[in-house]
Amino acid sequence: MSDNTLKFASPCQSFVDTSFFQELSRLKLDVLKLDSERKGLYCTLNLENTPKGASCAHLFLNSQSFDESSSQTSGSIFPGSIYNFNTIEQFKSLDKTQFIQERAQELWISGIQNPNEVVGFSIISFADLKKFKFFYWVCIPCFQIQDPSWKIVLVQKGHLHNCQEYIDWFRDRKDAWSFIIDSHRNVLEFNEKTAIDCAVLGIRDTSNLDMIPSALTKNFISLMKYFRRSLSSLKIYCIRPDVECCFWMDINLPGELSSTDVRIKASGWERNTQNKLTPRAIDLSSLIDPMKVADQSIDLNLKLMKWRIAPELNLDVVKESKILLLGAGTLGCYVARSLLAWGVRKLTFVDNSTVSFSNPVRQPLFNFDDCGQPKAHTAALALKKIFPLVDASGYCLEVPMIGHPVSQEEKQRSDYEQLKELIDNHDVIFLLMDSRETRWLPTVLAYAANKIVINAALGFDSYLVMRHGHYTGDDKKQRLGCYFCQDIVAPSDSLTDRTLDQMCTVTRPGVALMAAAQAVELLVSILQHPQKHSTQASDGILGDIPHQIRGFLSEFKTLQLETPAYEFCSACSCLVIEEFKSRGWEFVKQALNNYKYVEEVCGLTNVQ
Amino acid sequence: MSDNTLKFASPCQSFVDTSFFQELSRLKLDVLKLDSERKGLYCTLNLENTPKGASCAHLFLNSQSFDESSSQTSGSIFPGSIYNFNTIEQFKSLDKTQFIQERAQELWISGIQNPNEVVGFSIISFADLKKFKFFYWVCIPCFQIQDPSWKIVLVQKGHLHNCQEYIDWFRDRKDAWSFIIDSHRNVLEFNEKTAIDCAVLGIRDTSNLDMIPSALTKNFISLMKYFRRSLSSLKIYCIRPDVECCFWMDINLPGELSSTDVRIKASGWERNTQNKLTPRAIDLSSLIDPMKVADQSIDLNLKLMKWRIAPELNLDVVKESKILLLGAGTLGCYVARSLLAWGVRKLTFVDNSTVSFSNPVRQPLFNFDDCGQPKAHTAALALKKIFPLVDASGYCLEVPMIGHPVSQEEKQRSDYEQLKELIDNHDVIFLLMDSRETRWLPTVLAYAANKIVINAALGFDSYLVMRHGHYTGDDKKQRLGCYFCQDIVAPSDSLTDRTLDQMCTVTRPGVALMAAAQAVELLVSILQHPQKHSTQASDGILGDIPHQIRGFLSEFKTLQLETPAYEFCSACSCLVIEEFKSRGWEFVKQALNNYKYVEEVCGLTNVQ
Amino acid sequence: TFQVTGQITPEEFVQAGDYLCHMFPTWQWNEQSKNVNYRDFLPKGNQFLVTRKVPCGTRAEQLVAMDEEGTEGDEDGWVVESQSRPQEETATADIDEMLEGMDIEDVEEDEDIVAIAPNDKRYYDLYITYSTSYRVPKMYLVGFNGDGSPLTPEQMFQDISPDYRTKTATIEKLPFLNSPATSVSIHPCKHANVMRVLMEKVRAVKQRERSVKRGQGLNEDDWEDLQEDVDDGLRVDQYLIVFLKFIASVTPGIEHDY
Amino acid sequence: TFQVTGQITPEEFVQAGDYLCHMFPTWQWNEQSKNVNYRDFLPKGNQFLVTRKVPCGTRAEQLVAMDEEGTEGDEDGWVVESQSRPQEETATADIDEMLEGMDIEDVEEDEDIVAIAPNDKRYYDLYITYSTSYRVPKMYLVGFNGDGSPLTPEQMFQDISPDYRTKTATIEKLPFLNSPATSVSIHPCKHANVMRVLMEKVRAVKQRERSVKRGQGLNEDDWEDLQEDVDDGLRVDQYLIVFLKFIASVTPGIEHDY
Ligand SMILES: [Zn+2]
Ligand SMILES: [Zn+2]
Repeated sequence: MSDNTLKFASPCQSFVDTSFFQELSRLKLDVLKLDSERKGLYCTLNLENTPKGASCAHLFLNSQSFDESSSQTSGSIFPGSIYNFNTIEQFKSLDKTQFIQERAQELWISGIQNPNEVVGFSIISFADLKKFKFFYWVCIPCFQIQDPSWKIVLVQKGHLHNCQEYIDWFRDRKDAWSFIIDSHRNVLEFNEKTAIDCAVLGIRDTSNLDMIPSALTKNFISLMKYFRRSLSSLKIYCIRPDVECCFWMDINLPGELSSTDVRIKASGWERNTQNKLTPRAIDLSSLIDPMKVADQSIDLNLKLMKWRIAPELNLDVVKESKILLLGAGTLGCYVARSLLAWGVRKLTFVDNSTVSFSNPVRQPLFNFDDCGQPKAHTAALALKKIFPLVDASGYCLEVPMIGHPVSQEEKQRSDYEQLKELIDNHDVIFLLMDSRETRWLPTVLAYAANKIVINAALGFDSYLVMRHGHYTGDDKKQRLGCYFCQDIVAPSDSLTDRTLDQMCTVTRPGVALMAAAQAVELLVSILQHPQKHSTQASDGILGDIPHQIRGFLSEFKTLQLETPAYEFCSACSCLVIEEFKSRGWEFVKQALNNYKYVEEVCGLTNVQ
Repeated sequence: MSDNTLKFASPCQSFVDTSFFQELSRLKLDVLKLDSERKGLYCTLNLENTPKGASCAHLFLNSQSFDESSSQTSGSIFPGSIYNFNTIEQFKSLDKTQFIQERAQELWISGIQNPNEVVGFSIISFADLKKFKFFYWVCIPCFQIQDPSWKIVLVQKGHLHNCQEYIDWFRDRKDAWSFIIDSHRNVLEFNEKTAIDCAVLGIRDTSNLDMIPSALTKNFISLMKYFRRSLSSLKIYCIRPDVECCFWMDINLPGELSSTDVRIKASGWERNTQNKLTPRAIDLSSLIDPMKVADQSIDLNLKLMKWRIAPELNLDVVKESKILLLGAGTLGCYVARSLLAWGVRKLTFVDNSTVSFSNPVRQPLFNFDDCGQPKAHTAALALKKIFPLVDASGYCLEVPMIGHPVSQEEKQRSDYEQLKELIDNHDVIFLLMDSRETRWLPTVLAYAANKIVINAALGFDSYLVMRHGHYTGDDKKQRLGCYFCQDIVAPSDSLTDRTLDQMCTVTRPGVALMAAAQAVELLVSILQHPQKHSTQASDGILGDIPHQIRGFLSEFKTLQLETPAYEFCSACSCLVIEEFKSRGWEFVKQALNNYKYVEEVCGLTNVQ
Repeated sequence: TFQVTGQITPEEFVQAGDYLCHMFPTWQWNEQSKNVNYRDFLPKGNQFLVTRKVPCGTRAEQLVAMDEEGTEGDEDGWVVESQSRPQEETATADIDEMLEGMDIEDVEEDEDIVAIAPNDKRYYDLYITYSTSYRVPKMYLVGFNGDGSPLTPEQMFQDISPDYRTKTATIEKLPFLNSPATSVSIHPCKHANVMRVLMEKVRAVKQRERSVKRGQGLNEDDWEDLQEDVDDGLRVDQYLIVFLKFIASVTPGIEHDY
Repeated sequence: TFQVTGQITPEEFVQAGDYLCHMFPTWQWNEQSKNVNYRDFLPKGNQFLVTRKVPCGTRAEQLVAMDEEGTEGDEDGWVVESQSRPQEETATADIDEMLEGMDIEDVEEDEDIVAIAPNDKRYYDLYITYSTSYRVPKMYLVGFNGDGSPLTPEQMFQDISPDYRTKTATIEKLPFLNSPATSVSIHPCKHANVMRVLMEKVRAVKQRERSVKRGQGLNEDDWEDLQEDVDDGLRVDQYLIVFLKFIASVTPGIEHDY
């Protein structure tokens, strides 16, 4: 030891787990509120568990640290306090030097009464509960009497042998930090009285550095000097859990304390890994914000598919699709739920009806209490209750119907324009309405904007799910058909015998689930294909990509069909789409007023 | 007119619609609370709309009657009050005679100021808001001065001609009930001053009986006598909207009023259809209880199926089935929703897990806020939110698994016993768990109790839905197989490569909807068959009744399969069922501890 | 095209409504008030048709029971369901109990009031509005007891003929009024069909009449007959009259005013 | 049967846990406290195994980057995904800003404290519990920065080898503690498989060693070797040691203590 100034190790390192911050958030919200007074923390230092490579003991802070009654079975008691400030400004502007000085002074006062209470720690913190950001800083005040005439001088030190007795003594006393060996070799608790006959001062040492005592040692030496003002030398035992690591020191304590004015100088703010004295700041939003946890869990669940079964699956193309659901009834609700399960985040409902009493048992986004509410809006809210991060919205608007004459042009035109804008702003359009003539205008609009369209319709115990072909601008090119391609009349009257039962939604409940599931799976299959809906291919990485699926519940059977586009189709023929593109609302208005007009435009009139 | 005592008609009949009681309920709940003070009612009597056969005008009371600002465009103003009592006892014990006397006195006082205010009505009521029962009674006070010396004597009456002038006069004055024709033939408002020079007293007549005036006429005659105490005869015009019905009367009013003490005698409580003086009481629960309305709407929706498409459909057998769902995950949630749509009212979930963050997007009975809650219980609550009349409950219990040794016999035995009791108390058992070995014990229990069992299992893009055969007690008899009939080992280890992905529930989201829908539709088809699950038939009134349905989403395809029971089946062979029947828990325990034991019991050991 | 489809446009609805009010003045268009939920495609004064307190003397079951002896099923081929007698309303027993002793004995003051013969008539307010989904009129019934208190749905259902009762009668709140009185509505999903059939019958009857008349020589109706030939039997403004004939078969006890 | 299935029973888990603690004393069974969520099928003192503050000096990416030059895919045939560099955490920029100027300049009072060399080590608390669903051990990791503050999931994921990161690493709260610290867990659905493969390898290696030894003649390990022959290579109490070898490949940066 060339240098005779005694060096010390940091007394301990704090490790704060997420549960500590969660409990702090809870307390702040429910109990403390604007109270920034100190709050007790109940911790122990378990020196036996100090990892081999660590330089000092580890102080674990978790939710139990707030609980006075939490019994920690092992370790020595190390009390603390937290000062949680209300604003980041208070946290910043606090005079940190003065703060630790005050804490040290408090420990000093209580240490004079009971030297075991001369150690402890404090945390200052600020919790940003909205953003789950936490600012904190731990200090463990280590101090000595500030007296110009006084200092600690190391004389010598060495390994301590036969010290198991002292290790056991501490192990049996969770609250003891020091002892005195008197001139008769008795081991006694250290206090003002026992200090008088002191051969050795024994200290529980939290340092893990070879032969370097914890800085808390200074607290005890200062107390000893205070109790015995004229003491000039002292033998110290630094006791650690491992016999091999215990050591002794002889120190000199020159000078006599001036009796009245005892002042303390203190240090102990924790340094960061770069040895800087600076507070800690952490963003725990992804750890304790349940929304983010949900977000990640859902992602993981989907990613499991890529693990082995479908490694080429592109989940992002599904997740990023903006999807418009025309109709928020039985089909709309089930389709939306299936899309949510596939990770879709942007969903928009269009429906102009309200939830009726018979809806909730069949339409899985509505509850009894929603009866009377507008469907589109309510369905969007329901999606957010399922998964708050979904971007769902609802529009209460009536899709203009071909063959239903325009009675109020202003309103119907504005409905048309909103519909057009919605279709333009989404990637995929689901047609899930309950009448044939409602599907015509969206079909035309989606062709004009070249969007992916999935169409589903229900019968009593059968259903149709299909994807519309893409728009080429050339009827001679081969492409897939649309919902209307098989008809030689334009849609208009949907109330003939054949469809009456559909109108009353008289269907076996299972039909909607079947159709919705296959509509969504068909979309996902299409999205996986590099050419999307313009592909003529009938299979992809997930299997078949059929054009039409017809299901028959009475036989528990499904059929795949493929029909090419019909060159005189009332909805997807070039003549219709181009006429719409050039004339817009005027074209639509004429179609609404008279479906025969459309038959003329597309050439059906000549075919009939 | 042989009798010269003048007869009168009831002044009007009240018709109270449901909206009146709903508004009363709302007011009582939100505004009045315990206030039983009078509350104004704002009504008009529209004499022009009196139906031909009616004896008097109709007083319509609806929700708008409470609204002072509701503008009734036609009819004459007829003000009222409602006294809503807090208890049925107050309503009963009210002295009805004194009550109408007091109301009459009030009308008298205001009538002296303004004779148009001598008419009006009052309602006493009690609203039982819990049961939607309402008690009420309307009175329209008709009175005359009570004076021993005074009475009204009819002299003669006759049709009135050329009276359009007076009809028009009333039509222009909604608040006028009477006029005076003075000696110069001027038509003036009736009041104390104009009464002095009175040739004729004109009265708006609410009676619809030929030549019989409304009893309100007495109110005006009494006022006239009060204004002119010595008046001994009076000509009266009774004006009705139809010229043909107007008439005149000459009456004598003998006697002079004693100047100071004017007392009123009154009648006017409405009589019932049997001409009894008694309050009305109605039970509107089925009209305004939204729960009942929902109940009926849902029933109607289902009954529409019987209307034309499936008239033989037995909805009650579905509705009355008590259904146990083992597993409240993706399948359990979708199956429950489909059953609800079919009208099932008794649903019980069994599941021992809690809602995780990734569940809500796939499991349609859970919301984000349910994360951390027990699934079975939460699913049951969700069903009640959808339809409050459903009898849903949840049991958090672990289904004992074959080959998973008993580690705590007490707990596992109690789980077993609860499961057995649940199976015994339900009609249909759905097996919707996510591992093979969980299905074994419920399969055995359900065979022993001869219950209908529907089994569904998911793969990545495929699924199996099947019904278990029934138990005959004789393996030689032909019967359908169970889930385990194709295996030559007892279920035990479900974690081989083949099922790993199932364990992680790595499935395309659509698969669960497909399987759940078909599982429920298969059940409904079975229930329609007179022999239920013991039928070998493969079709019924709803179409096919397959034994097994295997679906492949990659090809959008389903297959029907039928496999007979295997005589050495580890779950449904007679040897196993009978062994279970005789040894109960001891048998189960041995099976849990070692699946090989079951292989021995059923004879698989010899076959392997 | 209403004769082919059985459907009418909103304009035709207004036209037919005007004709109905003209022919049967107990039917009126709605009053304009803030209590009406206006629908844009109909004029404010032509939102719905209403007739109030139409008497209903006999329950539908009784009428059907009588009918059934003569006929089997109705013309549309729908089988009339066997109908169990409506249960006595035991639910009202406790109400009656609570009211016990509340009668007022006849009082002297009342003796000059003309007594009305006791009866068990009921009264219905009938509303007709236009269904955009089905493009036909839709009927709502709001029923009252003879004493003016509202009927329960069970009671109202007694006045719907049994084959419609379980099939197309629905309890719902009057959608065109803000104050939500509860009604029984006739679901319009079959109306277009029925109207087509009925209109054809009317046409057939008229043609038969016409040919009979022609056989008898000309009379003063000739010009109208010729006109009707042009219209193929029926004018659209008569649509609602035919519709009410249909409704009369649904509610046989209600004494419709024609 | 653990060698065939790769699975163990709860009893075997306890047995293997005891052996682990014996061999590597940094691993300990849980303390019994009211903070533990006890599961009935395990003794109260054997609910989970824990080792605290295991240092982690290097991020998995760096290790993998180095590895990849030599190897292609790993032994189980899983393709190592191409891994983009983790983004710089720009989210912390605003935090840094808020902290600006809060450093305390070095103070005289601190000068007698021994300085620790700056480093960017991290520390992990590792927990092993028993998964009833999969009948295998399940591993949870709770990470800390060098300064003792908790790691975010993104940061913890940096210490999971890329091919497991997106596949089986899940963020969840420690289920066996009442105070819900957040951890990254390794989903155990593949463990049984992997363990089977690993145990077979160990057996193969041992057999090879044995045959080499036999060739060299008997030595003091002979009795144990004979014993191992009977057990077909591996005793169940060594199961967790092998399991940790597997985990070490999942978390290459964590300096496991063996
Ligand atoms: Zn087309
Ligand atoms: Zn079997």
